[in-house]
Amino acid sequence: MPRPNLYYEERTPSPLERVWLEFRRNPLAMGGLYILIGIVFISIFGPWLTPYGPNQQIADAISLPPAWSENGDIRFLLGTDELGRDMVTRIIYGARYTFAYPFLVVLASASIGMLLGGVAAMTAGVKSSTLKHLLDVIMSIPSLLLALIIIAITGPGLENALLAIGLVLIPQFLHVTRNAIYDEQRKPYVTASKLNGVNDFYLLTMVFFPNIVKVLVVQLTIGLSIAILDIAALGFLRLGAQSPTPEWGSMLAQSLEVAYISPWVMALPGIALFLVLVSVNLVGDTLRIAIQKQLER
Amino acid sequence: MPRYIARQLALLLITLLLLTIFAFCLSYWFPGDPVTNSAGIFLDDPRYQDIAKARGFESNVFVQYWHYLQHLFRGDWGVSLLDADPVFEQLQLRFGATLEIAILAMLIAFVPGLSLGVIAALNFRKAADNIILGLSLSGYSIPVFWFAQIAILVVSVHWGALPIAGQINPLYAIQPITGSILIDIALSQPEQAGAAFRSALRHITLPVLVLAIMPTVLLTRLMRNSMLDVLDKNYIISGYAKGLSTPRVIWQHAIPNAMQNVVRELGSLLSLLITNTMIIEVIFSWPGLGNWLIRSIYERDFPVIQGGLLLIAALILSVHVLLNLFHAWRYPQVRKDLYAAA
Amino acid sequence: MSILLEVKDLAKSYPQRVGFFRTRLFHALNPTSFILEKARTLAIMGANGSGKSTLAALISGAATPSSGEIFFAGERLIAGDYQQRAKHIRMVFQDADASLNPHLTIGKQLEEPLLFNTSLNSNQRRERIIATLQQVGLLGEHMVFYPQMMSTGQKQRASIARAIILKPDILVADEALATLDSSVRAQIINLLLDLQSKLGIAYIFISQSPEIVKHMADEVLIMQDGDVIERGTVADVFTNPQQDYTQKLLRSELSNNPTGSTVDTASLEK
Amino acid sequence: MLLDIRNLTISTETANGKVNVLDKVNLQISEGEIHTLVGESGSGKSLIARAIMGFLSNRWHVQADRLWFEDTDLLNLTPKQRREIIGVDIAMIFQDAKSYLDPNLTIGEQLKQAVLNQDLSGSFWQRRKERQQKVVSLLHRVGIKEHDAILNSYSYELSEGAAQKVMIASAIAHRPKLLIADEPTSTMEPATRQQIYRLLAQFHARYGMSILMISQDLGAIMQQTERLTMIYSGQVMENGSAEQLLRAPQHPYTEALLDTSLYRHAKMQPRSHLPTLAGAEPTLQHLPVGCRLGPRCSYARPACVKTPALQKYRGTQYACHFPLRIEEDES
Amino acid sequence: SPARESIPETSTDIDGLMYCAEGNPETFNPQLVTSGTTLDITAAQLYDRLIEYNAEAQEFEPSLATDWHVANDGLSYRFQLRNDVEFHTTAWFTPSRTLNAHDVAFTFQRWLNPEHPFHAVSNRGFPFFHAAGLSDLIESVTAINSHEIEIRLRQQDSSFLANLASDFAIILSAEYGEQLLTAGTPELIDYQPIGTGPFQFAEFRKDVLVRYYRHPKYWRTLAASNQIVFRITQSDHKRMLMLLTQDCDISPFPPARDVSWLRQQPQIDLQDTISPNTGFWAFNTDRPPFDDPMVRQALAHGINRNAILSTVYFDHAVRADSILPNTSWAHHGTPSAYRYDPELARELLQEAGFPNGFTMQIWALPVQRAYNPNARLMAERIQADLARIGVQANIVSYEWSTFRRRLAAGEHDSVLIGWSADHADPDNFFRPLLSCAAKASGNNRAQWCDPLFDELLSAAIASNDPKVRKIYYEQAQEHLAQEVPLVPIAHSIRFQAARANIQGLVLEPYGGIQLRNAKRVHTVPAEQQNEEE
Ligand SMILES: Nc1ncnc2c1ncn2[C@@H]1O[C@H](COP(=O)(O)OP(=O)(O)OP(=O)(O)O)[C@@H](O)[C@H]1O
Ligand SMILES: Nc1ncnc2c1ncn2[C@@H]1O[C@H](COP(=O)(O)OP(=O)(O)OP(=O)(O)O)[C@@H](O)[C@H]1O
Ligand SMILES: [Mg+2]
Ligand SMILES: [Mg+2]
Repeated sequence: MPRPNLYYEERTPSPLERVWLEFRRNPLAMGGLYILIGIVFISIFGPWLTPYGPNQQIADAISLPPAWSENGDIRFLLGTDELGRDMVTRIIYGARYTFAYPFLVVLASASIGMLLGGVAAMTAGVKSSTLKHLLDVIMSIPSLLLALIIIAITGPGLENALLAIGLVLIPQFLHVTRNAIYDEQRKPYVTASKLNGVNDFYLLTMVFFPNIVKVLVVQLTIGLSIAILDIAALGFLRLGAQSPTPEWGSMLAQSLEVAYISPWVMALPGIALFLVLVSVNLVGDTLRIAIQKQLER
Repeated sequence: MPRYIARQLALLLITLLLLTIFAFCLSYWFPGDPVTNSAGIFLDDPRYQDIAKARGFESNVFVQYWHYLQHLFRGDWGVSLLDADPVFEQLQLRFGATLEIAILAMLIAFVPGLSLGVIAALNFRKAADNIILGLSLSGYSIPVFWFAQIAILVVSVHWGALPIAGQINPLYAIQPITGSILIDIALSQPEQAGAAFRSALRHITLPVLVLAIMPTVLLTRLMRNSMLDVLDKNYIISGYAKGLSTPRVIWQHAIPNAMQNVVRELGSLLSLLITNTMIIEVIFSWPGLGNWLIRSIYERDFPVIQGGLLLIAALILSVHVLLNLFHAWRYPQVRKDLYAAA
Repeated sequence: MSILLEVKDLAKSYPQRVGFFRTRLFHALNPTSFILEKARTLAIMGANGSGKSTLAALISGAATPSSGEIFFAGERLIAGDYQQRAKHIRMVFQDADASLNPHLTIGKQLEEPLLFNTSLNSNQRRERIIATLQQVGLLGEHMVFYPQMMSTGQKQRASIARAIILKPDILVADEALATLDSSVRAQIINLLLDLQSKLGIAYIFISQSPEIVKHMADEVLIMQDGDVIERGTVADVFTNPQQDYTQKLLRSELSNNPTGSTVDTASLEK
Repeated sequence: MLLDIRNLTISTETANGKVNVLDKVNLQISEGEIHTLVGESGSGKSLIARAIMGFLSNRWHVQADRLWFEDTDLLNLTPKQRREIIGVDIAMIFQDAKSYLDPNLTIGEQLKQAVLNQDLSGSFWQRRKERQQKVVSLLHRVGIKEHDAILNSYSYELSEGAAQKVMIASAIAHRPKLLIADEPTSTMEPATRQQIYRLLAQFHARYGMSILMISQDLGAIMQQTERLTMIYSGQVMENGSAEQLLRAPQHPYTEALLDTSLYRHAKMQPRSHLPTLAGAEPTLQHLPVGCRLGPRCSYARPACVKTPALQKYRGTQYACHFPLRIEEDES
Repeated sequence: SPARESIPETSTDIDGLMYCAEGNPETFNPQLVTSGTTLDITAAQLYDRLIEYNAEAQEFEPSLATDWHVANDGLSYRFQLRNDVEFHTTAWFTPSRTLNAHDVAFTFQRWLNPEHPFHAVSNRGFPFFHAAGLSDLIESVTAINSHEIEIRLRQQDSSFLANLASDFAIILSAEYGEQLLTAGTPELIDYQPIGTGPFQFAEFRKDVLVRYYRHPKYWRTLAASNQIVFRITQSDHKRMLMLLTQDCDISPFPPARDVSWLRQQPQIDLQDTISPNTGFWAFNTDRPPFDDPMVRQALAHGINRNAILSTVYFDHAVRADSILPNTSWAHHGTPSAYRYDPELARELLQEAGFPNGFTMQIWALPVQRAYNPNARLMAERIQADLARIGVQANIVSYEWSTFRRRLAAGEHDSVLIGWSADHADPDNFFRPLLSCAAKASGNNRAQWCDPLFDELLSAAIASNDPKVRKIYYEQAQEHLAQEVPLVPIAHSIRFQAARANIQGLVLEPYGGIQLRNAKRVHTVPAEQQNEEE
C-alpha cells in the first residue's frame, strides 16, 4: 500500500482568512475597511455622539466656518449652515440616511432577490437562454431611471426612494444568483452531489451557496454603492429625502444656495459621500480581487 | 449571423413590447385618471370624452393597450399636463440635446480611458498602475452632482472661464431642429455662425467634461482588467514566439482582444452615463430629456414621464442590441457560443 | 454468473436548434443494449463525440435516457431516483479537481452519500469514512482536508473513495485516468484492480487507451457516432478486430498519409 | 552544440519564501537531433522551454552558467537581438494549440505575421501577393490542402489537430534550427497525435532541424526521439541516448517511469499489479532537500540529502548517488 | 474677489441683454394673470398702457393717451390717444394702421364683456380686473372718434386711474384680433402677442427662454438693446451663479442672504427700491380647522417673525404688522395681533379644541419674489416654530404654474405667498387679495369672504377724500387683526442685481421691470479695472 505524503503541516488559510490577508496586504483597502467600520459605528451610535440635534438651529451661530478658520467657533468643529445647524451633527445623523438605510435596503432586496434567484435556478423552466438574455437586456435600464419612475408613482420622499431602490435592486440580485447557480450547475461536482442522492435543500445550502457566496458578496457591495449613490442623487434632486432631513444628498442640494458664501456647507456632505463610496468600492474591489485569486488558486 | 441578427432583433422587439406594456401600465399606476395620465387631457377638458374614446378607454384593457400602441406609432404620445405641449415633439428635441452631451462625453472618454487602462495594465502593480487605479477609484466614487458643483464653483465662478447654463448664449437665436446645438448651428447657418459655434462649444465644454469623467475611469478600469486578462493569454506568447516586437504584439493582439470585453461592457457603461446625464442636465440647465423627466416627476406630469421613460429605455435597449450585434460581427469567436446558445 | 446490469435499447438524443424556432433531435446515443456481470470490467472505446460519456451518464443516472431501460439485478432503475441508483451504481469523473466541491472538506463530501442513503449515526459514518479513505490509500486525517490541499492523485483517490463508500456493485469511470501522470495512473490502476478483487465491483470503464483497456477489461464496446459497432471480449476484439474503425483505433493511427487534413472543410462557415 | 544549458536555476517567490523551481538543470542539444524532455506534470519542463524562448515574466529569476544558442548568450539579449533569434532560429509549438491562436484574427492574418519582410524578395507592392503565396505554401507543407478554407477561418472553427498544424506551419516559416515542441499532442486523440508526430519527424528528416520535444509520456515518443532527458521536480535525473536509457536506465526514477508507462503494460499480464513510484510529487512549498526524488525512492539513503551531481557513464549522464546498474556492468 | 472679470463673450459678439427670469411666463398677456413673473416678462416690454404712474412725482403721466379728462361726477373718463403708435410687425401679423380708439375699446371689451369673442379664449379669467372690481365698476367703453375714448363708471372709484396705470391694463390690437378670428385661431392672441411696446415677441421655449427683438417703429425712443432674452432659471442661487459667470446680465430677486456680499462685488450692480409689498402666510379658511379664527390667531402667535426677518430676509425687510405696507398713507399696524407668544398660542389652540395640536401643510411658493426671497426656508422656520406649539407642519411645493393652479383651486391648508403693489392706491392691497370677488377670481389665498370687510372696502373706495378713506381702511385693518385670514410677515426691499456694465435699468416700485433703456456698455478696459481692485 503506497504511503500518502503528508506535507501539509501548516494550515492552509480558510477562504475568509485569505480575504483578510488580501486586505492586510493592501493598506488602502484597510483604510477603506476602517472607514466603513467607522461609518457603521456612526450610523448606529450617532445620536449619542453629538451635542446638538440634527435640526437644532443655534441662533448665534449662523453660517460659521469650520473651527480652524479665522471666524470659526470651537463649538462647531466643521462649522454651521445658514440656519445655524451644526455640520458635524448633521453629517453624523446623515450617515443613517445615506449609508445605513440603503445598507438595510440592500440587505433586504438581496435576501429577496437571492431567494427568488435560487428558486428560479432550481426550477427547470427558467433555464431558457432567451429569458436570460431578456433579463440581461432589461437589467440594462439604469437603476436611477427606474427609481425615478417608482417615485413618480409613489411621490417623493425618503421612504419612497428607499422603497424604489430596493425594488430596483431585487432583479439584479435575482439575476446574479440565478446566473451563478446556473453556471455552477454544470460543474461536475454538482452532478456528483446529485448522484449522491442529496435533497434540494442540501444542494442549495451546502453545494451551491458556498460556491456562489463570493459572487453574491461582490454583488452586495456593488448594490450598496449603487444604492448609496442613488439615494444621494435622489436627495440631491429633491425627490428623495426632503429637507430638513440631514441626508447628505439633500444637504448638498440645499447647500448650493450658499455655495459661494459658505463653501464648507457644500463641501462636507460631498466629502462624506465620497469617502463612503470610495471605501465601499475599495472594499468591494478588494473582495473581488481576493475572490479572483481564490478562483485561480 | 443573419440568424443571430434576426434573433437579436426579435429580442429587441420583445423587450420594447414589454417596455410599452410597462409604460401603458404606468397610466394606471400613477395616481389619478388613466386617460389624463396617458393623454395629458384633464377631466374638465371638453375634448376629454373624445380622447378617452379614441384611446379605447371604453373597452377592456387589451383594446386600450392596442390603441395605446397605435397612438405611440402615430407619434401621438399625449400632451404635457403642464403646458399642453405635444410630448413626442418635445421629446425629439430634448433627445437630441441629451444625445449630444452623452455621445460627446463618451467620445471624449475613449482615448484617455483606454490608454490609461493600457498603461496601467502594462505597468501592472507598479507606480503608474497604482496611481491610475487610485485615480480611477476616486473618479468612480465621486458623486457626479457634487463634482459638477465644485467644477462650476472653481472653473466658472472663480476663474470665470466657462459658462454654466444652457446650450449656447441665448442671444444667438438658433432654431432648434434636432435639439443638438452643434448640429442645429450647422443646419440653420445663422449670420454669426462662427461666433455662435464658439459660444456653443464654450457652453458644452463643462458639462461634457464633468460627464466624461465617469466613462473615462470606468473605461480605464475595464481596459486595465481586460488587458491583464488578455496579456495572460497564450496567443500573446505565440505572438512573441513568432518574433513580433512588443509594440506589435500589444497593438495587433492584446488591444484588439482586450477591446472585446470593453465593447461588451459598453452597454452598462451607457446606462451609467445616461443616469449621470440626467443629473448633469439638471445642474447645467441643459434642455435635455433627463432635465425634463426629472422636472416632470416633480410636477407629476405623467404623459411626459411615460414618454421620457419609453424613449430613454428604448435607446438603451436598442444600443444594447446594437452592441451585441457589433460584438458578434466584430469578434468571430463569440459567434460559436452564439450558435450554441441560439 | 448472475447478470448484474442489463441495458436495453438505451438511447439519448438532445434537441438541437436548427431553424428559428425549429429544433431537431441529435442522437448522441442510438439504442444500445448490453449486459454486465458481477466483478467484470466492461471497457468502452471510441473517438471523441462518439457517445461514450453519454452512455456513462445514462447508466450512472446523471442523464435521463430518451428511451430504453436499465435493470439492476432485475430491478428497473428509475431515472431521477438518485437514491435508488446510488446504492448500486456509482461514478468516477474524469476531472477529479472539478468533481469535488471546493468548499467542503473531503470528510464532508464522503459523508454526503452516507447521510442520504444510509441510516448510520455520526460515529458509524465517521468510521466508514476513515475505513474507506484507508481503502483507497489515503489517511483518516484527509477527512479535514479541502480538495485544493491535495495533489491530483490524491483527489482522484478521494473521488474513488466517494464512489465506493456506499459499497456499490458497479463503478462507472469516465476517462478517469486520462489526465493523470503515468506514475499516478499506475497507482490508481492498481487501486482499482485491488478494489475489484476485494469488493467484487463491476466496472464500466471508458478509455481511449488500448493499453489500459487491454490491461484492465474483460469485454469491450467500440463506439462510433452513437452506435456500438463492435463488441466482444478484449482478447477477441484486440486480436481480431472486425471493423476498419476498430483496427485504426487499436493501431492508434488514423491514416498513413501525413498530408491528410483533419479540418472538415464542409463545416467551415463561409 | 546547438543549445547549451548549464546549471539553469529558476526561482520564484512563494508564500514560503524563495523556491528554486528548476534546480541546476543541464541540457545540451546538438544539431539535427531530436531530444525529448520527459517528466511528470509540474516538473518544470515548460519552464525550461520558456526560459529558452525568454518568455518568463519578471516573477521568475533565471540564473545559468550558460544558456547559449549557438554562439549567442540567450540570457543577455536586447529585444532586437532576441527578435532576430526567436521565431527565426528557434521556434516553438505548444500544447493546446487553439489557445495560442488569436481568436479575433483569421488564420491567414496570423500566418502572415510570421512571414518577415526580409523573407520576401519582391518590391513592396508585390509583397502582399508574395506573402499570400508564402503562407499557402507553408500550409501545404504541413499537409493542409484546403488552404483557402483554413486561411479565412478563425481558430474556433479548427479542430485541435488542424490548429496544431497551423502552429507548426507558423513555426517552420523560417526553417528554424531548433523547434521546441511542448507537449504538442497531449490533448489530442491518439490518431491525431500520431499524425502530428509523423509531421514533426518529416520536418526533422527533410530539413535536419533539431527538435526539443517535451512530453509526459514515454510511450508516445519512443520511436522518434534520439536522446532523452528525464526531469523530476526541477532536477535532471538522467539523460542519454534513448536507446540506452530505455534499455538500461541508471536512475531509479527513469526505471520507475518506464515501468509505469503504458507501452510496458502491453507486455504485462493483464490485471497484474503495475510497478509504481510510491507517494506523490512534492509541491513547490515542500521541496525535499538534496535529491528531490528522495522521499519516493526505494533506494534512498541518508546521503541523498545532498544533491547528486551529474555523472557520465557510457554516453549517458545520471544524477544519483546509488545508480542501478553501474556495479553489475563493471563487475 | 472670487469672480474674476474676463471680457464677456457677448460684449464683442452680439447685441442684446440676458435677463434671468425666475419662472416661465404663463401667458403673454398680462390681463390674464396676477403673477409678477409674467408681468415682468410681458407688460412693460410688449405693451403700453393708456397712462403711467410716476412714483417719484407721485402723479399720472401720459402714455398711449396724451391727455385725459374726468367728468365732475367722477363717472366719465375721456382719453385722447396718440396717433403715431405702431403695432408690432411680425411673421404672423402685419398691421395696416396705427393705434386708434378701436383697439382700446377692443381691449377693454375683451375682459369686460362676457359675450366678447375673445373673452373666454384663454379660459383663465381676468383675475386682476375682477379682484379689483373693475368688471363691475365700468359701465361702458365707447370710442368717441378714432382717437378718443370714453369710459363710464357705475360709481365713483378713487383707485380707477391707478388701476388703469397698472401693468394689467395694456392695450391689444383689434386688427390682430380680427385676423385671428378669421383664421379661427383666437387663442394665439395670448401666445403670439402683438402689442405696441418697445419689444416684439420672437420665440418662447418653455423652461429655456423668451426672446424679444426691438420694435423698430416704437413710438418713443427705440429700445436701447436690439434683443432681450429672458432665460428661465428657477433657483435663485443658480441665477446668482449665472450672473457671476456672465450667463445673465440682469438677475432679479437676488437671494437676501447674498445682498451684503453682492454689494462688495465690483462687477455687480445691486439696485434696490422700496417696493410696496407684503409677504404673508395665508390660511385656507374654507378648510377646517382654519375656518376657526381662534386657530388662526393661535398660529399667528405661534411663529417668530423677527427670527424669520433675520434668517430669511437677512434684515432687508421690515416686519409687517398689517397687510398694507408701512409706506402707504392708509397703513395702520396692529402688532399685538401677530405678536410671537407661543404660550398664548397654545392656550388658544387648547381653547379651540386642539390641545394636542394637529397636522397641516405649509405650501411654500417655489419662486423667489421680492416679498419672499426664500419661501422654503421660511417654511422650515415656521415648521420648527409650530412644532413648539404642537402643530406638525409638512412643507409642500410644486412648480410655479402647477402651484398656482392648485392654489387657485384651494387645495392648500396654508400658503406662504405675498403681494406686490400694482399701483399706489391702498385698495390694491385689499380688494385683489381678500375680497369676496378675489375669492371668486381665485386670487384670494385665504379663500376668505367676509361681507363686513367688503363693505368697508366699498365705502373706502367710493370716497375721494383720503381722510375718509383712511378711517375705513383703519377699520378694515383692525378687522383683519381680529379674523387673521392671513399673517403678514414682512415688507421687503426689492433688489435687483445686474452686471456693472448694464446701463439704463429702471426698477419701478410699482409693477415690473422696465428694460426699454437698458443696454450693455463696453466693459471697463482691463488695466483700469485692475487699478480699481
Ligand atoms: N448536454 C448536451 N446537449 C447537446 N449535445 C450533447 C450534450 N452532451 C453531449 N452532447 C453531444 O453528444 C455527442 C456525444 O457526446 P459524448 O460526450 O457522449 O462523447 P464522448 O464519446 O464522451 O466524447 P469525448 O471522447 O470527447 O469525451 C457529442 O457530439 C456531443 O456534442
Ligand atoms: N504561473 C505560475 N505561477 C506559479 N507557479 C507556476 C506557474 N507556472 C508554473 N508554475 C509552477 O512551476 C512548476 C513547473 O511548471 P511547468 O509548467 O514548467 O511544468 P511542466 O513540467 O511543464 O508541467 P505540465 O506537464 O503539466 O505542463 C510547477 O510546479 C508549477 O506549479
Ligand atoms: Mg466524454
Ligand atoms: Mg507544461
